[in-house]
Amino acid sequence: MAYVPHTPADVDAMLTRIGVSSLAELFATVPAEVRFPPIDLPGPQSELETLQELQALAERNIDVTHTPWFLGAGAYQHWVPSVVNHILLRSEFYTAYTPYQPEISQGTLQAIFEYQSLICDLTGMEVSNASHYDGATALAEAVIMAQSAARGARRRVVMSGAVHPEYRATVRTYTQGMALEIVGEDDPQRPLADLATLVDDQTSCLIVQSPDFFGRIADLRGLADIVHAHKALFIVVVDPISLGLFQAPGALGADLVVGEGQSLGSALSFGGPYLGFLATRQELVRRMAGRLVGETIDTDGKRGFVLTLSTREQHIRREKATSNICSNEGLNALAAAVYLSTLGKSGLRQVAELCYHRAHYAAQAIAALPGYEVALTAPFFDEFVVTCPRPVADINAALWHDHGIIGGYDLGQPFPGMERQMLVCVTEMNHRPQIDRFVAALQEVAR
Amino acid sequence: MAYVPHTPADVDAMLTRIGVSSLAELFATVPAEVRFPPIDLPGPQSELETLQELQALAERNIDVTHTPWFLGAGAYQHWVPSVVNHILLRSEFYTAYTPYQPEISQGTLQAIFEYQSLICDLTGMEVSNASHYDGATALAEAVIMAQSAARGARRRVVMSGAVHPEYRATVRTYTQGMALEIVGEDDPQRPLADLATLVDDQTSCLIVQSPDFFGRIADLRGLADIVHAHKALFIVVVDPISLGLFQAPGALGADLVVGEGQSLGSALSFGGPYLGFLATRQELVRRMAGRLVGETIDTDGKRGFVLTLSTREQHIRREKATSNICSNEGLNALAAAVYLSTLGKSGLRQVAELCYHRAHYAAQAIAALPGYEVALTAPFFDEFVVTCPRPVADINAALWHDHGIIGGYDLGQPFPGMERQMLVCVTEMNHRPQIDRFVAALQEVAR
Amino acid sequence: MSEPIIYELSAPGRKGATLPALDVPEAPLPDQALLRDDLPLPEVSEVDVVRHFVRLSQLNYGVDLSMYPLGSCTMKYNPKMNEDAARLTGFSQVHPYQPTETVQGCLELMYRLQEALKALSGFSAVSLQPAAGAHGELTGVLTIRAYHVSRGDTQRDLMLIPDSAHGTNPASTSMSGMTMVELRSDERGNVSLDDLRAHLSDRVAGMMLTNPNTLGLFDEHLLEIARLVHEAGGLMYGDGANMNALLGIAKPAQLGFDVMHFNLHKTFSTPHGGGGPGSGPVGANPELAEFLPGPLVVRDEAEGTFQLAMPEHSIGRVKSFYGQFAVMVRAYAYIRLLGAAGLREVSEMAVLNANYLQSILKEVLPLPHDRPCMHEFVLSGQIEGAPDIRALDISKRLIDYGVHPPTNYFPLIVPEALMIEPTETESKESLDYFAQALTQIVAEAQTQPGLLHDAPHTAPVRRLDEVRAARNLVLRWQPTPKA
Amino acid sequence: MSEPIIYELSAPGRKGATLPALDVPEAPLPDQALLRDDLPLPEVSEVDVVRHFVRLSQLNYGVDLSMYPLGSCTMKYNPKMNEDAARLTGFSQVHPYQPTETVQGCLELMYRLQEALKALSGFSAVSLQPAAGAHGELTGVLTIRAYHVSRGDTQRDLMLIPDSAHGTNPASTSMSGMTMVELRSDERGNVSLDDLRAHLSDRVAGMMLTNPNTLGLFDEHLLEIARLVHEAGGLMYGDGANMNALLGIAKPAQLGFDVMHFNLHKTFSTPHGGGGPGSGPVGANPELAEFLPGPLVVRDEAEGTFQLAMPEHSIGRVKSFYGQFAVMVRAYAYIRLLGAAGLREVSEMAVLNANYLQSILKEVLPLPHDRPCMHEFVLSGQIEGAPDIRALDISKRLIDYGVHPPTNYFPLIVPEALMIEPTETESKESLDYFAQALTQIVAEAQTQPGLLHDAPHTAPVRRLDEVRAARNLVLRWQPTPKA
Ligand SMILES: Cc1ncc(COP(=O)(O)O)c(C=O)c1O
Ligand SMILES: Cc1ncc(COP(=O)(O)O)c(C=O)c1O
Repeated sequence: MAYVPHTPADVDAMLTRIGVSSLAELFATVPAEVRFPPIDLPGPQSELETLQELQALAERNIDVTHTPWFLGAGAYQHWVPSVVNHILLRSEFYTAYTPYQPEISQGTLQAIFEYQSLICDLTGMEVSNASHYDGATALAEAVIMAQSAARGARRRVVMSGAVHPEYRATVRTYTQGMALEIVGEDDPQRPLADLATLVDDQTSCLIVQSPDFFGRIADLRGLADIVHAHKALFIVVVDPISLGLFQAPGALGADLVVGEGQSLGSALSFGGPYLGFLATRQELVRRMAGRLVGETIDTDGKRGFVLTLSTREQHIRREKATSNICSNEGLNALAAAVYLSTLGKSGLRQVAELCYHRAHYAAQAIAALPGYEVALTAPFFDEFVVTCPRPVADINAALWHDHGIIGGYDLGQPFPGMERQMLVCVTEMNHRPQIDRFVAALQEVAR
Repeated sequence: MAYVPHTPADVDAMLTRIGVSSLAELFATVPAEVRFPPIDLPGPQSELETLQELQALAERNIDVTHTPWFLGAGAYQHWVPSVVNHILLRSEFYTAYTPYQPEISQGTLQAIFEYQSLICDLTGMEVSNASHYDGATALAEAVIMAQSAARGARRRVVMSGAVHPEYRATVRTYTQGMALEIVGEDDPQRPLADLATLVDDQTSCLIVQSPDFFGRIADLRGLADIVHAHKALFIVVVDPISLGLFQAPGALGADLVVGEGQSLGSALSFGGPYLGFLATRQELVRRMAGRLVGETIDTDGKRGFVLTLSTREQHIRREKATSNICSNEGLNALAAAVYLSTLGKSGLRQVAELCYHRAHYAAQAIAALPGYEVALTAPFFDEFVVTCPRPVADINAALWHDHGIIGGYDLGQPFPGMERQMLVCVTEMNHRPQIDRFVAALQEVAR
Repeated sequence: MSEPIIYELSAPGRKGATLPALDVPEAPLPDQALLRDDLPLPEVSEVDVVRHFVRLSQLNYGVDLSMYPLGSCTMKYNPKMNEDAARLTGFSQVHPYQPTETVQGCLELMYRLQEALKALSGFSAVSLQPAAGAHGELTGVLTIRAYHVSRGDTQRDLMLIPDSAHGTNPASTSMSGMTMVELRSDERGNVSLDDLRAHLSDRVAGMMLTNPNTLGLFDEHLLEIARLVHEAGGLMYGDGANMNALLGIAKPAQLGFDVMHFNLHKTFSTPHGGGGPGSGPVGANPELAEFLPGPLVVRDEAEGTFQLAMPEHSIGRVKSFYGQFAVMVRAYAYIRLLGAAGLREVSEMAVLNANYLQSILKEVLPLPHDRPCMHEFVLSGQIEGAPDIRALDISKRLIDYGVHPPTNYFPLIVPEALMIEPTETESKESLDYFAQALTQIVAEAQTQPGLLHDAPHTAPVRRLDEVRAARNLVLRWQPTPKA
Repeated sequence: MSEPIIYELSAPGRKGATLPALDVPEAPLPDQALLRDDLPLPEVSEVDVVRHFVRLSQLNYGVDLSMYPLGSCTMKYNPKMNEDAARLTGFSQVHPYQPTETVQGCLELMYRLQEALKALSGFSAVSLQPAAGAHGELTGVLTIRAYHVSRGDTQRDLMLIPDSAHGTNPASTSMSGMTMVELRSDERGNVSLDDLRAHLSDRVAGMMLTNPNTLGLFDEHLLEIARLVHEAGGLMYGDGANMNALLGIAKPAQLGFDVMHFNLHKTFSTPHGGGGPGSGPVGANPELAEFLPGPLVVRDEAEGTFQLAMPEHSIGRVKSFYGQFAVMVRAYAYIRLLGAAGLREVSEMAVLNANYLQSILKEVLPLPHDRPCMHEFVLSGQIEGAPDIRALDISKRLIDYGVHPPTNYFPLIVPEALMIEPTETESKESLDYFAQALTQIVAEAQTQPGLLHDAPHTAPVRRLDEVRAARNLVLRWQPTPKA
């Protein structure tokens, strides 16, 4: 059988050594009435057949590389340099466990230390942990951290309705047993200054997103002061690619910066595995969820890295741990480290600029189409909302069936009433001819 | 610029150290009249654009994984286990040079030592070298070895016309300055016993192929005795996959066994890079072309491997070297070592059996079609000749355009007069439904 | 030579990537205050990046190098085929919000995986959304909570958890807003039935049980435990971390569990990635199915298509999108290749390997619970005649023998625990080597304890100072201020 | 721990692969005498294979680990993108005998590569068929021979080759049936014009010249040499191994060469693979083009399609099919990404790096030809005050410093040659480290020569006994006979 190295002679010798006469005897403690049940699964098949079957399934999907694409909304098509996958294929990395034995895990540990450093520099924060499952769970954990910082005494959470709907849903799921009052979500168009007025002395945190779910760059100036006046924490959700161009939230007084790191070298992969990042200020480090890698020295005085502050974690603190998170997204964090190292200072800025200028080019062209409207007043990064002459569902169906184009995100899905609003995403992967083709197609499908 | 790490400051500092004031000054010895010519090539472009351009080119080809396929004739579609490519992607292997510094090349050296061992076991020979460019050049080098064994005193080479036409052509190209007389090729159908009568005391070698170019398993018994009676060498060209089932030429008295090792884990890749293997008897080792890895010990007595007998090679022997070959097909030899290790004793036999039985199933079904003929009398492995009711060129065009099937090899190409003969190849990659579809399609395109 | 930090390789103006030229007019940038002035990322070339991370990789130990008997982690071989499958363009380059008609392949794969996990576990529904084991636990506990709440049973706020449990169980319970009650284990390594009975009440929401438990033992009273908890109105949560012992051996649903998480990154061979990504699907019985997080994949029998759907009373989503899809691809490939027979053989050989090793090693080190184990077992690293030697010293010395150490100090109920899980992909030769190494180390401990205290001797670094790391926190690289 | 031979891991009945079941009736097998009874291959599991070869890989040194200044080999960084490009299904899963209408993408790529090589070299035709540099030499020499024969100039059987030439040049000449005449180099490292003149005659078929030559020097009389050879009726063959110095700097055809091979595995960044595959396309001027081996790719301008065609008086094919296609894909990707400007920068930086290093190291070790070099230079490993130290000792000691040694004992005209080619992908920091290491080693040689004699100290094995390997030939693994 595949993947099992035992020869019949091995099995015999081993059974003899154990002192049993059959494999079945090893399972004597399993209640006889439920032992060895029939399993309704097909029989074994070869690697060749299995891979062919998977290939056939894969080819029943339409993939981004063969289709013009204007879909974002929390998962983005960005260029991933070839080096990233080559490093991910180093099996010393991907076949290792969490680095519990640091002396033989310096590769993982140093890479995560570098990841933490890169995330700090990108967000302008002081500390980053080793990752979360994704942006949504990173936000949920940030909210729990804020609860903990308030020693559980504050029950109000003020959250902008322009935070990604699935992130908001995840926060609600995570905190459903915590008796919180989450306010501010009702109107996604509410100005932030307005939202901030909801912050009071019962509030543990204010959560805003920039660029927000509708692509708008939020002006965060002044918000931190309001939040801090109430001794609450200021949580900002960001798109890491936008930070190639836009101000780091750390410079604007954020206490916690979280986001989805998929754009930093992880494939789209139909939604996962992605990478949640979470960065904060030094003084909150002991309340932080997740793993942390710290620098130290070995007995020869040589620099080395270890998992540290594990006293926060569930192995030691059990029910008092800052979080239950154990396995996280180590390999995606490695991808992000390789990605950010390869792109570097100038490369990330270039990517952000390409996104910015191409998105603005597209927005302007679409705004000029009869029947379509684009709000060009608020600053945006690589996504913007287009008001369409027909329901987005119809437009998208026509774009796909008649033009082979995958259109933008239908805002009517999460926001009843916005059925004619399309969230269009343009990145460095959409070159001008593709944008022109999209604009022309939009015109054609206008009715 | 890509791949060049120099910053402007680096360049300045380096020029200063060298004592020149500009990069151009470094090229003062290049005659001014031809220095810095314009190069008619497009400008630089990004990795993303380059890969997209290549992807677009690649997609203008029809590939084997998406089409039923019955083409062999010297390059074969066989299953390559996933492990092979994963090992080939280990960059310590593929970014190394020829292992001139054995202490830091034990990976390559031991792998090649294992490759040599595996080829010996497969062919039944005593010594294998580290590889040749491909099967054709391995044969050419074998012929030159036979010349050398005869100390240049014998000018006749007897070569079966059923040896792959491109191998025969390559032998002629290689030896065009050597004033040889190559005989026996005229009639590819000539029985081997007949062919052997051409061997005389002026003959350096007899060359036969099994399975031959037409797929027939040759009965080699008795040939070695005839050849050796004339003190000539017996050279056999083989398909390594067939050796999972069929007798090793070493057991039948061959002096040199050569062949194309592409089937052993190398991709089809439109014809290259492939893997020439060459194995011989111990007493001929000093006349052997190519690299050899040998076992030794280090100063601590630990086992290790080195390139050996380099006194045969051009670095030392220069114009008296056994061959000019320097870079060979190291990575393909590594692929073969991984392939043969993974398949192993039972796996290679299973592959050979699948080929054999499926090819015979196909042959029988085609033989039963009106208008088609298959010679089912001579034993064959995974290829056989089908006589078609129409020219193969027409049949193949119809198969492709009307049925999306790539048919067999048109024997009329190398053999004028055989325009209605198709060489059909069936391997473990062609499952029964695919064969049935092919047979049905053949019936339809019969006229 | 130790490897520099990537920032230490940086030089102003060096570039590692080439990007397309701007092909549209430049749009005006917004208010300068919204823009950043400095982006302090490293500046390195592509070759710097590759060499740096290749060299780092060589400082790591993985399953691809040798045996990795890290108890509770099921560090089996990760088939290479699965890596190829997950990287197929049709899987890797697909957006989660594409029209469902354009992602039928993804949805069908998820559906088939749901069905396969149901077939193996006996549960009636599976949600693939949770991202790891602990995430599955939180999901399961919230599901149990939602069930009780839906029935108005709102006073149920206690979760029973044995003292042998993994730390994530209590932590997940806390996150759900419930309170945990710790149950003692008995001397045979089972849950103490007396202690269980003593804690049952109408405040009990359920019990979290790992079976086989973290001692590698199948609880001898499992059916009885489930009966008692159910009688008290509680539900049974299964921590499926140890499912590698049970494939084709027993279905958790038939063992009394109501809801359980799977670890695709353990049982189903997906690589652990040096700390994730994992995947922790949750299965549930018919009463709990409607509370699972979604969306799940359902099949429209009439159309033969696959769609996403939210369970009726779902606790909500536990993350964005649908779960760790690329991990699911790998797990499905593994299940499909092995089939029912192959999966049963996996568990048989895993259990055979553990018992074989236990039979040898119990003569070398104390085995606190001396009875046939399942897929793993726990020794105590207390060596007669070597009082100063701790489990950690033994582990570090194993590194010098070229094998990865077992799990240390877990479960907490065994002093100086050495938790050994060989997995089925190790050969007899590999087990014999490990047993021999451990035997030799025990001898060394008695005669040359310094060898152990100073271990490892052959690793890329010597023993690292973890206390210093925690006291003097350095969690990121920073430029050394210019003097 | 040294790594066992794969056979030593074998156990009867162990399997590493799964294959499809037979789905057709079994056909009768032929005569037993045609079949083999035993197939003595190893029997190992998939995990055995992976671990074995991963561990072996870690015993190797490659460009991806650090600097590899192996002179004459142009061990530059191999871009990862190229590996991905070569593995695209549409390139890797294509059969050479498919109908040309189904392989237009492959043919167009080859065509574009032919054109690019022509643009860079000034030649009028390029054959992509040769598989490596030496293969290109044989091709070129046979082409020259065919040219003379076609003109009835059959007495031309001598090939002039400088004493600095690579060993493949004389060996290729012999294989072509011609005889080589060795020419001396002068004290500036040029071909001695006097010696050249002395050997010119109507028996001269041509001259094989490497330029820049293997000392890394551009011959100061190159145009004069070509003129003299041409006047004598001979042709100029260029060994293009050192083309990395000339991209955008000079076109070989304009330097007087009539035919030349390129090394895609040197100049154009395709990985050397631990000993191949390489690729050695040959370019030729208009008079020689018709003799090139084929098929070449031609463009049907009317149809816009690409076809294969044999040159009119081709010497024939030099291998099966069309050359090392997957290597061509990598080289084309490299050329396309860099473009004309990028390629020129490659040569500029390669030459800058070599001169920079030479300027430092000539103060450390003797530089026999002290003038500005091109992409490489040759030191003599003779250290004052350390008479017992040989170039090899210096090289082995470099291993302890973590860098790959230079080429040793080539070219033959420099005693104790250390031939250093940094390539353009090394940074200044990397060169400075190398220079520092070599400086330190020279100091060690004078004070602690034993350190060098016993080197390497940190490699996976100590210095290996090459004499023993050649005397006591063990070229394959064989089972140790059972006692
Ligand atoms: C018994 C047990 N439960 C839960 C977990 C947590 O699983 P994960 O790391 O996937 O979150 C582990 C992980 O080691 C475990 O061993
Ligand atoms: C100058 C020179 N010529 C020819 C060759 C032979 O090239 P190949 O190894 O590609 O056959 C080499 C290889 O190192 C070389 O350096």
